[in-house]
Amino acid sequence: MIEYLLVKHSYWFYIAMIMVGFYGMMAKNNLMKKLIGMNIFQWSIILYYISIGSKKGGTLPVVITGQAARAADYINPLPHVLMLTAIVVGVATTGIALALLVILYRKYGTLEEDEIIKAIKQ
Amino acid sequence: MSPEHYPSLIVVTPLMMSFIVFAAGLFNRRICYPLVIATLCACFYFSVTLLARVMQQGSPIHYYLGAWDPPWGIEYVVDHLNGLILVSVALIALLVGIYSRSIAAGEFREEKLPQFYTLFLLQVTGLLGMTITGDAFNLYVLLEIASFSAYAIIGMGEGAAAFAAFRYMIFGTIGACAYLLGVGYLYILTGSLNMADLRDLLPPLYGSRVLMAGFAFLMVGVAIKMGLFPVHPWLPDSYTLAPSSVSALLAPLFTKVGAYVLLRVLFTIFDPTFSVTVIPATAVLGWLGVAGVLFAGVMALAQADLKRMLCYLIVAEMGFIVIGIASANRFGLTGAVLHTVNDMFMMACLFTAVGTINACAGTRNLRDLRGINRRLPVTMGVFVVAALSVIGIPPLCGFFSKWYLVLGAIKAGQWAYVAALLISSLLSAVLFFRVIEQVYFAGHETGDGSKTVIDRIPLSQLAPMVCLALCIMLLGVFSGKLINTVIAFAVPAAL
Amino acid sequence: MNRLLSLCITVLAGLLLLYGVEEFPRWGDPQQPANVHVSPRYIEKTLPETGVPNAVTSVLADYRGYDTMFETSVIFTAGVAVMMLLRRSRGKKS
Amino acid sequence: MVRNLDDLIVRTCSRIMVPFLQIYSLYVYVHGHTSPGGGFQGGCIMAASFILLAVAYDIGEAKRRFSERLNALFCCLGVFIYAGTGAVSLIFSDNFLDYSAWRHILPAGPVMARYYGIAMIELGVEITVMAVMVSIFLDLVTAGEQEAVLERNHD
Repeated sequence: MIEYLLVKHSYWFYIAMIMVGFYGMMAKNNLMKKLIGMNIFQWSIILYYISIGSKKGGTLPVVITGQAARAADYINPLPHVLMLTAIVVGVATTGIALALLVILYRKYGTLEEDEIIKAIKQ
Repeated sequence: MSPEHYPSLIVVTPLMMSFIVFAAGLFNRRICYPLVIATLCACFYFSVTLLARVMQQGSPIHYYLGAWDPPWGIEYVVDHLNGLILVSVALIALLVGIYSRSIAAGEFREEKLPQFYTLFLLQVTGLLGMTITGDAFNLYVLLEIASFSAYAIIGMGEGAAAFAAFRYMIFGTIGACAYLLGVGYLYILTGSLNMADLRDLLPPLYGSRVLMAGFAFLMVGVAIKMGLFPVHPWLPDSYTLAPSSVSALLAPLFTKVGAYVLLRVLFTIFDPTFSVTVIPATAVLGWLGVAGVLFAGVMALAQADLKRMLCYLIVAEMGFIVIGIASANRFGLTGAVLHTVNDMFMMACLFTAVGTINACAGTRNLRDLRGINRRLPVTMGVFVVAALSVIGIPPLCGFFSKWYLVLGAIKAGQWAYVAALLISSLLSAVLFFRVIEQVYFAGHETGDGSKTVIDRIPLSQLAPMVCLALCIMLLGVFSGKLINTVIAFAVPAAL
Repeated sequence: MNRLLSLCITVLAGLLLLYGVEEFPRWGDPQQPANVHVSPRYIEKTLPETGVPNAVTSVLADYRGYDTMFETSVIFTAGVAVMMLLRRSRGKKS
Repeated sequence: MVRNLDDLIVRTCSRIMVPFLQIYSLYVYVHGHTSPGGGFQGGCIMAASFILLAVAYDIGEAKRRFSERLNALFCCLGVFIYAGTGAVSLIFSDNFLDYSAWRHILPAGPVMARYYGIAMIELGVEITVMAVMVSIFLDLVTAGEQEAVLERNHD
């Protein structure tokens, strides 16, 4: 049982993170907390991809010059590349979301979702 | 440059021009608009050439970016299906681009205009790129470009637009992340990101639990982005409050390109046998479509705001497309593809008309619009043409796609689909005749200038609207030819 | 109500994830498909084909350089978006 | 929203650190070919140096060294370098982003042309990331009213 848990430990963490982020994104009333949940959600997916890329016995994928590289010696670079893109997307999302929050705060003086909805309905 | 590079140029041109427009806007704001129009014209030319070449050679065009072979590098594929979508997207983007000039000038402060046009071009880049790409991860990146520009432009809208944009962003991020997770699940199983390669690698793995979960995530992600029924709540708010200059671009195109991505996932990444029989995905989608069509039809009836009504109509139209896909036979899919194209034009037409009405009358409330036909006869005429097409009056294009959808549903033996399609047509008939009655026949209002009204609208608004209405008629008249020459090859052969 | 619904959806999503993880390859398995199908070429050919020893850089900027171009465009989009949403200039209403 | 922090130690330390940060950023960019690093990381560090200036001094100090229009130009210059590097291959009727087309321009074989092409696009990434990060930071921290904040600090 313990071995079963350990073999995939990285994946358990990512599931836990995804659930935390998802719940925060949906249930929290404060928009800033929603945004934090959104970030956790995105980062959990990054953790998942990075876990795919790992390889037991592999080192970081910088090939030593002067000898033929064997694929088994280096970890898989592709997920890292994909996640660099995903990180950038995460940064960009956060930037735009913060800008929207600034506008909302300027307009309604609060970041609580129910208060904003009440103010909109009036 | 030789035509073999058009697949990359069609995406790279608007991308590079968006930087140039942004830089030029720092020095001279007047130059932005002509640059944008020139770019969109170029895109339209590229797309038409591409479709013509695909039709001529009868097989897909492949383009390897960076000259790396597909599973390792990124590949662009143009076949009959996305060639058709590319032409429609590029044409509507061009017409809406022309249309946006005078509307945007009234909606944004002057110093924002270069930024607006930059985001407009980036939006077009994202949509065209999503359509043309043959790589699952590349699609995610382009989806995000299109989404980001949409969030920003919607956030600039009226009233509570910033809040609507934030909610859209939350939903959109869940959707994009679910899609990314789905791609990750496919990647861990196969080690590939290329759609064609995935299609070859996946069949032995059908039945794997990872694949099921991955498929579910892909479906959820795409459904959110296309505004399918249970996950649509972001759609009415954000598209209603978006600036009129761009809601005509966003509302028809983004959702339809989402529908196209759904088709790609169901029938290109996965084999039809998987989507239809191994997982009854199409059955689930079909019932969601039925529920969506009925729900959105009723909701649309309850709206007093003309634009919000159209937004619910979009949700209903997405239901139509999904019903066509769910029928999973040649008729149904032909109907779905044809309806995707038709609906782009119908919705673009309706949204541009409503944008002009809003700009002229200062309101979109149905009750305040009576007699508007006397001030805006052509705009209302265009509106009526599009409305009749949505209802499904024969010579217009909406009729033919609905005809194929109904045929497909009958052939699939799903009478609930047929009933939903017919009831929805009835609902939209009620909906639009209510509008037409309100505008044309509900009493006389003496045009005493109590409201500030422009009696003549600029040609840059009028011409695109009339073009769109003409497109609706032409698509109707030539729909048989379109089906025989293009869509017949776009439908997966296995069905 | 909202919280209960969110909790239900979260738990459902979690169950779906657990359902999938069940059949994942072991963590760090050198023989898992992700490590044997496409990626070996990136490691073995990066030096002869691109001259760059760092496989991450060669994949990022060359093999999948097109993704990275759009990644950079995403950053640019975000910059323009924040500018458009927030920036107000002097002379106008502030 | 933005207060002036008048602290000699903070100001002196950050002034000393800024050039090191910038050199380090260039190091990270140049060594992206042979060690972990690259344009994005380097750009973030470069942006951090400007943000440090803005935090330790005031927004005006950062903007005097890096004006708004220049920043906006840099934003699009970076991506333009990237896309332009790719578009050059179209002129030699190679596929888009095929850096080996640079062999017609640079004195290098197709493999080394790719090497230099990668260096060029990483430079583009670095420039854009740096400019956009600074721009987003300044916009957010002043809530978009850069001019107003500047005037207030000036008084």
